[in-house]
Amino acid sequence: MGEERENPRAEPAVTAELVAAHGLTPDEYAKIVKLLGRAPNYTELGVFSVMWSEHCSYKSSRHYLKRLPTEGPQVLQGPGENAGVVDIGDGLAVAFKMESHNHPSFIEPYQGAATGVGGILRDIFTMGARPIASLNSLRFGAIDHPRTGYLLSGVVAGIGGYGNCVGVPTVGGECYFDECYNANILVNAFTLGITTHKRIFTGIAKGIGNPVMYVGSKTGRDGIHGATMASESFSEEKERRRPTVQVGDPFTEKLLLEACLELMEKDYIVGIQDMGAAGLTSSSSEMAGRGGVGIELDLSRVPLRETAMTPYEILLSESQERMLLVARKGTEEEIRRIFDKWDLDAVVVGHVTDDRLFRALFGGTEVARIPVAALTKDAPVYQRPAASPASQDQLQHLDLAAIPEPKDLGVTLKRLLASPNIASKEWIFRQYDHYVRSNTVVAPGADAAVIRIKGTKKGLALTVDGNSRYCYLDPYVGGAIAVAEAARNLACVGARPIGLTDCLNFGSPENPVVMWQFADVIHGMRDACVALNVPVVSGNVSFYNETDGTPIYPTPTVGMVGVLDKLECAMTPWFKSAGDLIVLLGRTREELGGSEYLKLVHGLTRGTPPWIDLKMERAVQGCCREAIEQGLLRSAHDISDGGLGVALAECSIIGPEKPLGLRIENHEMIRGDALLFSESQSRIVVSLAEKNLGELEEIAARYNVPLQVIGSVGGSRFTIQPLLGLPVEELRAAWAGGLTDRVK
Amino acid sequence: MRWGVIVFPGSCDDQDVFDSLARDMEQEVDFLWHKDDIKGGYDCLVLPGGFSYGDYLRCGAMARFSPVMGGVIDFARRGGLVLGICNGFQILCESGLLPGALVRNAGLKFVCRQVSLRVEETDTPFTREIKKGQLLKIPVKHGEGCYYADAVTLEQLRNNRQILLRYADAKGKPAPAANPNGSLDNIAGICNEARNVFGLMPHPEDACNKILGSDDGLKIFSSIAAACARGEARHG
Amino acid sequence: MRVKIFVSLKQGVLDPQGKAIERSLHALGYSEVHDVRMGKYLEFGVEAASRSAAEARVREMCDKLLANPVIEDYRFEIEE
Amino acid sequence: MRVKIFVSLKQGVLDPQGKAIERSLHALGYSEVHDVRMGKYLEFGVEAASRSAAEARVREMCDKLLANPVIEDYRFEIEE
Ligand SMILES: Nc1ncnc2c1ncn2[C@@H]1O[C@H](COP(=O)(O)OP(=O)(O)O)[C@@H](O)[C@H]1O
Ligand SMILES: [Mg+2]
Repeated sequence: MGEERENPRAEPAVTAELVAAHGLTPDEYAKIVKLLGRAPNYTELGVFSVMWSEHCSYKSSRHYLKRLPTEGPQVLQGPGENAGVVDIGDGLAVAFKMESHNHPSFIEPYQGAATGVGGILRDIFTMGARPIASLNSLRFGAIDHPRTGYLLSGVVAGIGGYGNCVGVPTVGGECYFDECYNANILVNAFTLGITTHKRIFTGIAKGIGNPVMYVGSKTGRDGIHGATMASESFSEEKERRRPTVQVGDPFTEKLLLEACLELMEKDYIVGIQDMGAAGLTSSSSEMAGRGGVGIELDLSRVPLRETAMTPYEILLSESQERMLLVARKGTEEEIRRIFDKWDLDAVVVGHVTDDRLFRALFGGTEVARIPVAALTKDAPVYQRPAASPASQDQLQHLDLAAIPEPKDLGVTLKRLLASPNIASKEWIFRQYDHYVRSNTVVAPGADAAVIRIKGTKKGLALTVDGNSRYCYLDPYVGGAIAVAEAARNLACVGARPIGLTDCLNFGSPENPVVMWQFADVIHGMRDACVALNVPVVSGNVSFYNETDGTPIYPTPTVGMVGVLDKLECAMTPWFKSAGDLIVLLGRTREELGGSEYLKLVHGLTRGTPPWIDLKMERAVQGCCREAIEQGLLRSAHDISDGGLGVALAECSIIGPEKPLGLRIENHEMIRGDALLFSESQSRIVVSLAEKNLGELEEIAARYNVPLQVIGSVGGSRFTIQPLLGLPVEELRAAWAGGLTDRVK
Repeated sequence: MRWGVIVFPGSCDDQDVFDSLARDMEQEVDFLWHKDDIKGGYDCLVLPGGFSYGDYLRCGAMARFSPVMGGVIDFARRGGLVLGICNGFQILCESGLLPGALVRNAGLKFVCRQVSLRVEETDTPFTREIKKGQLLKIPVKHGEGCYYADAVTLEQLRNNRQILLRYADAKGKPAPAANPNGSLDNIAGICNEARNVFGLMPHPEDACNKILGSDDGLKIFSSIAAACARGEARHG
Repeated sequence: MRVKIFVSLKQGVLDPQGKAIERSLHALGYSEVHDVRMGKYLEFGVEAASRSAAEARVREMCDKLLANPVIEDYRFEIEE
Repeated sequence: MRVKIFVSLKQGVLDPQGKAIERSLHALGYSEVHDVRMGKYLEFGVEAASRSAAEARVREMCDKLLANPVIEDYRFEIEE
């Protein structure tokens, strides 16, 4: 029983300024008044401002997101919940999702990234799934930008510091550097959890009279909606009320994780949701919205960490490591006992009502009374103006004839391998525990990570990909390639895609160019999802990513999950033995537009990105996967950033053993830099024993996939006739030091 | 034989140890909750890796005071076999069952990678099935695994041959380059004078199956099993 | 001159370490302890023409590198 | 009463954090800095009958939990 509390502070009058300070437009405010039939008080204004924010309401993106395919026989839970859930057979299911934590990570890289990981972990175990693997997708400014080293170190340490402590392995990710992120880095965190079909929970409130329980950490003034700052003036104790950066407590998260999973063994829970953005407000109103019921909260019962907190602050606090659950009446004691075992608070803070109202009391007085629908389904939806910029044609114009070929392509290859976008990411993933839970079969360093599922013969493959340069030059193609590359990475380890999640990182939706980019990226993603038969089961949109006033490149990142029916077939990208043949699946064209080569060597980000023929993409992936399942291959590596030259070099040098050279004698007759560095899509380079070539050719023919034997593995030199030849050790050194030596 | 795996609230590798013992070695294993006393007879107690109490203040500093530790200490005093892995090693040092301390990695960063370990002594229950000088491929993953002890203690460790594992290069040399955390003398694992308590930073449970890249971790677990099979009495 | 710098988390910023330490102190029977806050303690020697000169430099170091103004406060002492 | 505890690494125990900070300070041009040592700083409130009673309790807490004698030294101040 919470003690009666007085609202410690007189609430300010709701003025036009205060409304604006809460990021609500005059029209939106008018809509609020209409929905309420009266003016909102200060607390209600705060509630509306967070629930109608882009982040919670998806008001600018919802219209377009509807276009993504979300169905499939394997999909047990599509978008709309805390995470998507997909069937993987044997009565098992996986829940996964990706979340962005871009702005907090720029302000305080360690805590921003750490709490990003904490949030995505909660999204997963909220569903009843035990998190077993994480990925992260990172974008930083130019490697030599003064802040980049500090931000990179902090973000990576934060991701590791949190994930390692909770005991979830970080098995992969990606990391790119470009000026367009100088003042707006991207930190997208992905987590996958495993559960059974019988044990899937959702964020729904049902059963009139059922108790609403608050579990986990106490509430402080963490990350309270920036609006409070804007409305500081009326506050006495200013200093103490300044919204603070959220600090993560991974140990409490671990306790919360174990306590929730233990509780979920019982059938005490009706619905459960983590308190993420807009904390108590969004979790309670969203759960009520899904259940078509009302919720009454007594804020004076909420466990507090700080003194003199107002209803406004309690409702809007974003303190970490908290969950809200609706329990079956009568199970409160059992639930409290379980949380007590883990030294966590579990408090009844309200109950489910039949009036479809979101009501908050504080010390007996009602401080908020809002129809739940007004906060959820009746929130504004915009179809914002979208228009491609006049400059786009200019941007796409690239005259190859005017691009001089480098004299020494060997030197150029080394430069590319040393580019932080291509170089070894070991400096990053060494700081992540990628072994815990003892499932990691293919660790970071391959095209996709592979983990085993104990007690089955199966494996899971995970990857995250996205090339924002392509999206900038052609949003449609870039969106399609993001999905295609992720699926290709899965094919290269022998996995069949079962679903994807995404983070859509864009500039301001109020900018028509950004909305055009957004619409086209989604269009491209949709076509690729359909062609490759991969449903979107969850995702996240992050708008307002601007750097020095100009939007970042449109940056969709795609996290994709696949299944290997025979774990022992899991394939890796590096060469295994001298004498093996090297075979190229797919065809190389003169496509240097948007390539890493064009940017690094010629300082250009222009042209059209490589074209993608989704039928061919599907065929190449199918061919590779079947060859792997038949056990014909010794290695398979997808060709992406840096093209064929870089992919071949990686096959030679990225393995755990010492590098293996190669000799390439047979290839397309196009200009040398295009042959080596063109980023033509739908290509995979494989190696195999000569005796298996016939069978591979037979499979390729069946899939209608162009196949070319281009050379063979062996020796200590890396030779591509007649273009270049150098010691493979030199390539390895360039690749190994490219990032590591520059962050020291 | 019967194994007990201690579960602290922030243990992360408890399930991994359990699985490698129960699945890969078909052993009899129980979890032992940190708030309970140890009941029943056990042949070996394992303190698994993780972040027992968040590893705030110092790794293992708070775990040492959890109720179960009294039982662990008695068990060890009675000659029972105690294995501390990573955070478990840190807890054993904090609670005085092993000498020295584990401090922040010299590189200041968490380090997760495969290392090769040279087995230095084989006259212990933990290494008896392994050849002296043999190399084991087992991963490390820790932020504070740099072993420290004062000169006198270090001398005693050497004289009593308590250093069981050293980080070594591919050729088996304990070279500085092979040292992932700056440990004195490349120390990866030590035992107590009575040779029944063993702490190591690497994670044998993550190297118990070829599919995971190595099964060298089994050699340590099966040494313990063999020692117990040889009828060293239960200590319960 | 010797410099001693104390960096601690700002008022209101969650301090998981302090929280955990307080919990175990209570568990050990030291229930008289409250509001534990954990911070960093730096000590170093510095050459400077005058105490005030040193102060100015040290303040700079704190703002630039030693403390993160977003979540941390600092204070320091200088002994001749 | 308010208690302030300073825990620092024993002389001889190497202090990579202190070294790293010294390096960055030098890189930033603060070459006058030397012998940087990094330690922990704890602050809390405590109830006690007398100052000396408090001192005895705090010393106990340090010996038991807050400092590890193998690697660390500590000192503390108590303010009424
Ligand atoms: N931020 C990161 N965290 C963890 N692993 C990473 C990260 N960035 C890159 N990696 C790993 O480095 C390897 C190379 O990454 P990448 O070049 O993106 O591969 P690909 O181009 O095949 O997708 C992958 O195994 C990836 O998992
Ligand atoms: Mg990639």
